[in-house]
Amino acid sequence: MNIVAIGLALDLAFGLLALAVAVFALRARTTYAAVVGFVSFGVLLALVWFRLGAPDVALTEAAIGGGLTGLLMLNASAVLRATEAAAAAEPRRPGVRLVALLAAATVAGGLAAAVLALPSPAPTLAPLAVAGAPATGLGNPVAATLMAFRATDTLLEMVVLVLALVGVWSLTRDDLWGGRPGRRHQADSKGVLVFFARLLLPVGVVFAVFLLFVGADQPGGAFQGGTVLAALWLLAIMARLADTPAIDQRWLRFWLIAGPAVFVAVGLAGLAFGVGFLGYPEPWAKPIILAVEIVKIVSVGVTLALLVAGPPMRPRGDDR
Amino acid sequence: MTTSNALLVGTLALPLVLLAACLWPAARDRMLPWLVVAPLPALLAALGVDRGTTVTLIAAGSYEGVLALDAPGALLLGVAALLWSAAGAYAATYQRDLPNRGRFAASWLLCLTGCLGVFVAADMALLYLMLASMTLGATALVFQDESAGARRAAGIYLGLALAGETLVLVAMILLAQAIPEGSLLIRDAALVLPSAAHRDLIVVLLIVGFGLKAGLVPLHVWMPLAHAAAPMPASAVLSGVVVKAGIIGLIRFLPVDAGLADWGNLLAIAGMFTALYAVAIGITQPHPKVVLAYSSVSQMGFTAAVIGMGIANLDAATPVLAAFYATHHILVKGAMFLLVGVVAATAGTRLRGTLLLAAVLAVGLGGLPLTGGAVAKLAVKGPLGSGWAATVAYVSAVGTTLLMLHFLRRVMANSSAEPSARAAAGLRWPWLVTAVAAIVVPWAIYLGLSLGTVAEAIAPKVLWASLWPVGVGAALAWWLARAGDRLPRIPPGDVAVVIDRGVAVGARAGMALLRADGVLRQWSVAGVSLLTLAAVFALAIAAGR
Amino acid sequence: MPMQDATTAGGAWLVLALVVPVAGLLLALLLGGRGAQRIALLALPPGAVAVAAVVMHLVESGEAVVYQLGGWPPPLGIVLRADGLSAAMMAMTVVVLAAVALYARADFSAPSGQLESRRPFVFWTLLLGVWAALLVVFLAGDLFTLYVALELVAFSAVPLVCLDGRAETLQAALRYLLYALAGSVLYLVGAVLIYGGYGTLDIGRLAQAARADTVTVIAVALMTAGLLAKTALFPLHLWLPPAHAGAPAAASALLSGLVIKGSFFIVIRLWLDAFGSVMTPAAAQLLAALGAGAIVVGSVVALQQARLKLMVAYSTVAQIGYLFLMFPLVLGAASAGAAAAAVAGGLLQAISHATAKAAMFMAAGLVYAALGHDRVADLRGAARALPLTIAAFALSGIALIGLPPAGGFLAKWLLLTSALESAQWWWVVVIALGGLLTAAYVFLVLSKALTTTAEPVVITPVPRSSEVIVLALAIISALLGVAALAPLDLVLIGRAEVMSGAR
Amino acid sequence: MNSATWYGLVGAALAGIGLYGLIVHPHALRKILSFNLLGAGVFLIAGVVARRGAAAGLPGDPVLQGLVITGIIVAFAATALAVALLLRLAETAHTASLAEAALDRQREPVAGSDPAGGRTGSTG
Repeated sequence: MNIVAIGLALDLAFGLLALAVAVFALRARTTYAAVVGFVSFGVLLALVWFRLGAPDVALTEAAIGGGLTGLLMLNASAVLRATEAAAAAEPRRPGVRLVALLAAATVAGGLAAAVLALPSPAPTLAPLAVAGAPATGLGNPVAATLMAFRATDTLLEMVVLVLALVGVWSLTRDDLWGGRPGRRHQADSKGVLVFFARLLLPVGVVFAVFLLFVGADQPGGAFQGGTVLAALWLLAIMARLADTPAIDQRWLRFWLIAGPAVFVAVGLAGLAFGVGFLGYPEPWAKPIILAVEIVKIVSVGVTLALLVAGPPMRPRGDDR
Repeated sequence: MTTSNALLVGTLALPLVLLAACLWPAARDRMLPWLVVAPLPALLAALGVDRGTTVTLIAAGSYEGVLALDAPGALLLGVAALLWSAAGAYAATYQRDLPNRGRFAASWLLCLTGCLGVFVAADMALLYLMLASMTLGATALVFQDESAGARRAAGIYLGLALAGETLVLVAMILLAQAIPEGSLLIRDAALVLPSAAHRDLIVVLLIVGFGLKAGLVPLHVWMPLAHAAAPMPASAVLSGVVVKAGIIGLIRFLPVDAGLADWGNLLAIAGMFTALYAVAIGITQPHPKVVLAYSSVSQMGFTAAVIGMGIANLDAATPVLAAFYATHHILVKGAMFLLVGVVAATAGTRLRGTLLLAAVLAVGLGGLPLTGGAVAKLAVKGPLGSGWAATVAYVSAVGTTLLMLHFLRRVMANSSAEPSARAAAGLRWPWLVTAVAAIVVPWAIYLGLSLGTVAEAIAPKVLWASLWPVGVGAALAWWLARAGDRLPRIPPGDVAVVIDRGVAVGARAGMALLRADGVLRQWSVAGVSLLTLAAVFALAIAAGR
Repeated sequence: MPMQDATTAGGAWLVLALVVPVAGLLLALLLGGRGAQRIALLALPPGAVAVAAVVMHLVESGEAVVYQLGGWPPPLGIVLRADGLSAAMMAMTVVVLAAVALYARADFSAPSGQLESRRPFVFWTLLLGVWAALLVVFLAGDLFTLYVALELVAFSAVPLVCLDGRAETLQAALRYLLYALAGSVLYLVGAVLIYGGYGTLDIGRLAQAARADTVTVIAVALMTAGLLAKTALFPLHLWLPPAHAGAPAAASALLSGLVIKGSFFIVIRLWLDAFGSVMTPAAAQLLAALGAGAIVVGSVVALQQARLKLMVAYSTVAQIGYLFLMFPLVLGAASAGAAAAAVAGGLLQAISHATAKAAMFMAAGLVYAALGHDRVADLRGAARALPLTIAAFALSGIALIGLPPAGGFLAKWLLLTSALESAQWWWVVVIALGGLLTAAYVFLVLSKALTTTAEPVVITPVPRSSEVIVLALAIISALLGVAALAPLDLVLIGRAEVMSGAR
Repeated sequence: MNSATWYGLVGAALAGIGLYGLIVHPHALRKILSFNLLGAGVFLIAGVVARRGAAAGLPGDPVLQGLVITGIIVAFAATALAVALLLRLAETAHTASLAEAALDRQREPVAGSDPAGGRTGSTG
């Protein structure tokens, strides 16, 4: 058996497994089971991304798709347990299900047909990206895409994150505005979680910083690093080593906007100095980008963590 | 800017300024006395501005908004302004103590602006704007007393008027496409009509659209409802002037020399049918205002028939003559509506002189010799020709006399029960001025424009031709007074019941749509719709080539 | 002729027009408290200046204004691009935003003192969010940037729905969010497939390269369906009525006036610009048929609503339908002139609806605040109590019906011209019918509100300034037809090349 | 069939599964989860398109990979907002259903309450 065949068999297995887990997550009786299924699906998918030659995406998928999304859903499924009975008691309406199945299958079929009909040789921007990357000083063309070629998309995406957080906060009860997100966690201060947290925190921070700096030339970057930071912070909160901050703290607001704000500032500076909005003067490109990334990693970490933590549920004085 | 131009612009500007002043509550409440002034620039313009004067109001991009005065427009504008002014004076007393007089004044001014604007607008966009403001103002006037009946009348009026305007709009756009230089002038539109791509369709749209404004059967249903529901002075201008928008539209857009003889005959048939039909329904009506409204339907039918026959007979004088006929109707009908209010406020015993004058006017509409009506009828003999239309015109004169005498009888029954009651001077004077004008002004125009001579008008043959239908009509009226109770009761608006039935059917269909909306908005249904649409779009894009 | 994608004169103004709301949003978040409101109001003048500068450059050069971001030309980089359509939409957005912001001062003024409170903070931040998001929609020249813009729009809009935290509005917001997300995923997968087919997402390049192969057809169909879901075009309107009717009035004005125009605008980009040559008359007829369905069902259901705000929301469902009538008229146009008329008419319809509907929702909000309810049947005396507000409602109603001199009339004129020229009679009937149905529900409300009561209605006083602002916006919408006459050609600037690629 | 195409088909199937769940599942959290399956399928298709564009010594088209990263983060933000909305809905109305009727079933009758949305909302 040669290496190609092994790879193909592996792909076949990954794909089938991913589908099976997805069907399980769809059909599981309890929401909790479905969410557990979804988390394992995320891990599986990260492997698939490696197989597709996209380690940057694999890291993002593992950290966000599996990790943070899973955490969010687990949390929610616990809170929503009481509502499940009513949902399960809804009438089945087999006719609607059949029509929905047909419609979904039609769209899936259309997508499959489109995938099969993609032109060969495939059009690609890879050569252009490789040619353009040196001007940015970045060795990783994915990072160059995010920070230079399509930096505006990235800026807008950070604005999306901030807006989503405002949206989450908008669901606060009026009397709790300015309070602390999330319920009080009941972790035992001597428990396993605390142990893990103490162990993981320093390692994790180093890993996040590593992801940030390596991201310039290797897979990684501020988004992945920020996600790790967010996960660590959330872990510390769950272990009661830290608490969520009150949402009207000035420092918190500062770090929330720091990432996109630095981006805007760099962009405007570029405009003023004649290299254009979000353009970088060639010798300075890499240092500027790295500086933006450093601010961004904190911003992304804080924003992602607060997105998971949810709207304030305790007054600010409630600091345990 | 010359005085002529200033007067023409002032025709619209003064009512608009007063209307804008209505934004302030204090001004609004004090606006009633100004209604008499608002139409005066129009009156002066009609008297003093040279025919053919044009003023460009707006020039933006490729569009030019133009005002102009032609002969038929000037006739209608001047006489309309006279009635608007008199009715405005009447309203100043009639509406004085009502709590919502401010709103009345604003609606009045809006309707007035649009109504006068229709006579001077020279391009299609401006004409449409004027038609729309007239419609909105008139709707508000009809709704003025806020009763259930007024609400129904206003709703039906608004719906039909907007529908009519939409038809006119489509015709206008088709005409605009046929004009090579992209001009929107009505004059150019009328020129290209004979050669336009969809000529017959345009003519149908115009006849139906303007016919609706003028109340051609069966598009007349709104008139008995609306003219009965509005306050007295408003009814006077609605029934007297506002319906003339249809007439001026037909005159301007359907040139007599466009080779539309068949369409002219058809319009004449529709008009004559309307003229007779409205009499038949009108004599069954007990309410004097409804009777008057049917009389307006009948008269507008007759006027349309004149225009139609003019087109059929290629009579170049038709526009001016038809407009002249219409001016007489403006004054008589205005006076009659004002009369209803005067009678209602006066004891029966004090009405003798008033009723005598009213009788002269009423029978004048049927063509009583020496009245304004007689010269009006004489003037349109040319376009009517000597064929069937001339014959039917006699029948129509008989019917008009009958209907107006029926009206007089009904209005007398409405006099005040209080023996000492006397209408306020603010009501009597406007009525008197309008009534006298209805006799004098047609003569003045007849002679001033040299439409004919005194000798022609008093030739024995002419006198006899106009006298005998009046006599027959009077005899029939005598019969009607004795046998009238045996006539069937027909609800005002006659075929309007069809509309009510349509509304009921529509309501059921509406409920069905409401339920369908509820189903479509279910999450799972909407989800399936989304995916189905994606698939259908793929098919439509793939298969359509 | 390849499309212009190098930076043109005035291109930097595009960046500034975009940076103003983005920076405002960030600052508002940082300062919080009263700062959010101040910043939102302070950002409006510079934002308006930037938009005006773009318009001036556009008119001066007669060509699209382009800015190449970071100096990276497409397909690797992305451009901001303003043609006449974008410029007109941006100008409209700033005007409506200004009116809503001034109006909302009364409802969402932050309490004095240090403490921040939820509703003002969220409202003003998201107002800036809507602004930023729409500018990205109008300026982006790239299908993926448009995807991010779509999400920006959704995330700014959804929380506005449930600002008051009632269960109905929370559910409406969740329905809106999930349905919009489904729509944007369909859009995204379409964009991905397009990338797979062409190796670029730049609209100008796609316009040149577009071909009707399997990938393109499927991708465009999915993107279209997704965008329609976000625009709430019938029958995909499930989320709109409760969301727009349940939100506070100022938020409803943003949602109904502006937000839905975002995804609609992307439909234009997709159907007329990027893939104009791929779209078939059949598909365009289908799109407009949905619009016709929206007009009929939306209007008829609006007629039967007992509550004013729901009626106005269903009116939006109906008016959205009008926006889609332009597509068969453009794609099936007999001449370039007819196509241009249809584009101008469709755009003017969008602008006219934005101003009129924003005014109408704010008027409805004032009615609710004053009377304590918005039951249509119990509106007697409202005109006496709130003359300016009811006048504003009437004027915006006139604009919706499409009577002159409102912008809606000119839009109708242009659409009818185009329909008649290409002999698509059925759309003439739809347009005419829609106007009458609109008149019916506007009349229903006004005839109630204008009815006098024996006793004056007892009302909670509303700020006179709010009434005046609503009336001013309504007057703008009712006079838009005159104002739009001169710059009518503006909307066609910079489109010749795209449209010629489409043909 | 190479592995990229295979994963493309898997992505299409995942999208179908997600769409089905999004439409029929009565519990809103399961709809959100289904949305994530749908998203994963779409991103996977993007990954396949990127993989097919492998060139210039890169294992895939880096531009599209960058777009996918952006997309994943946006999808996460959407999920967070949806979950927060759902939790607030459940807290307020004790239901996790998107059916408008579900609210009526859960609501305790409150005398004189006016459920219409007004100009100013009450406190939440």
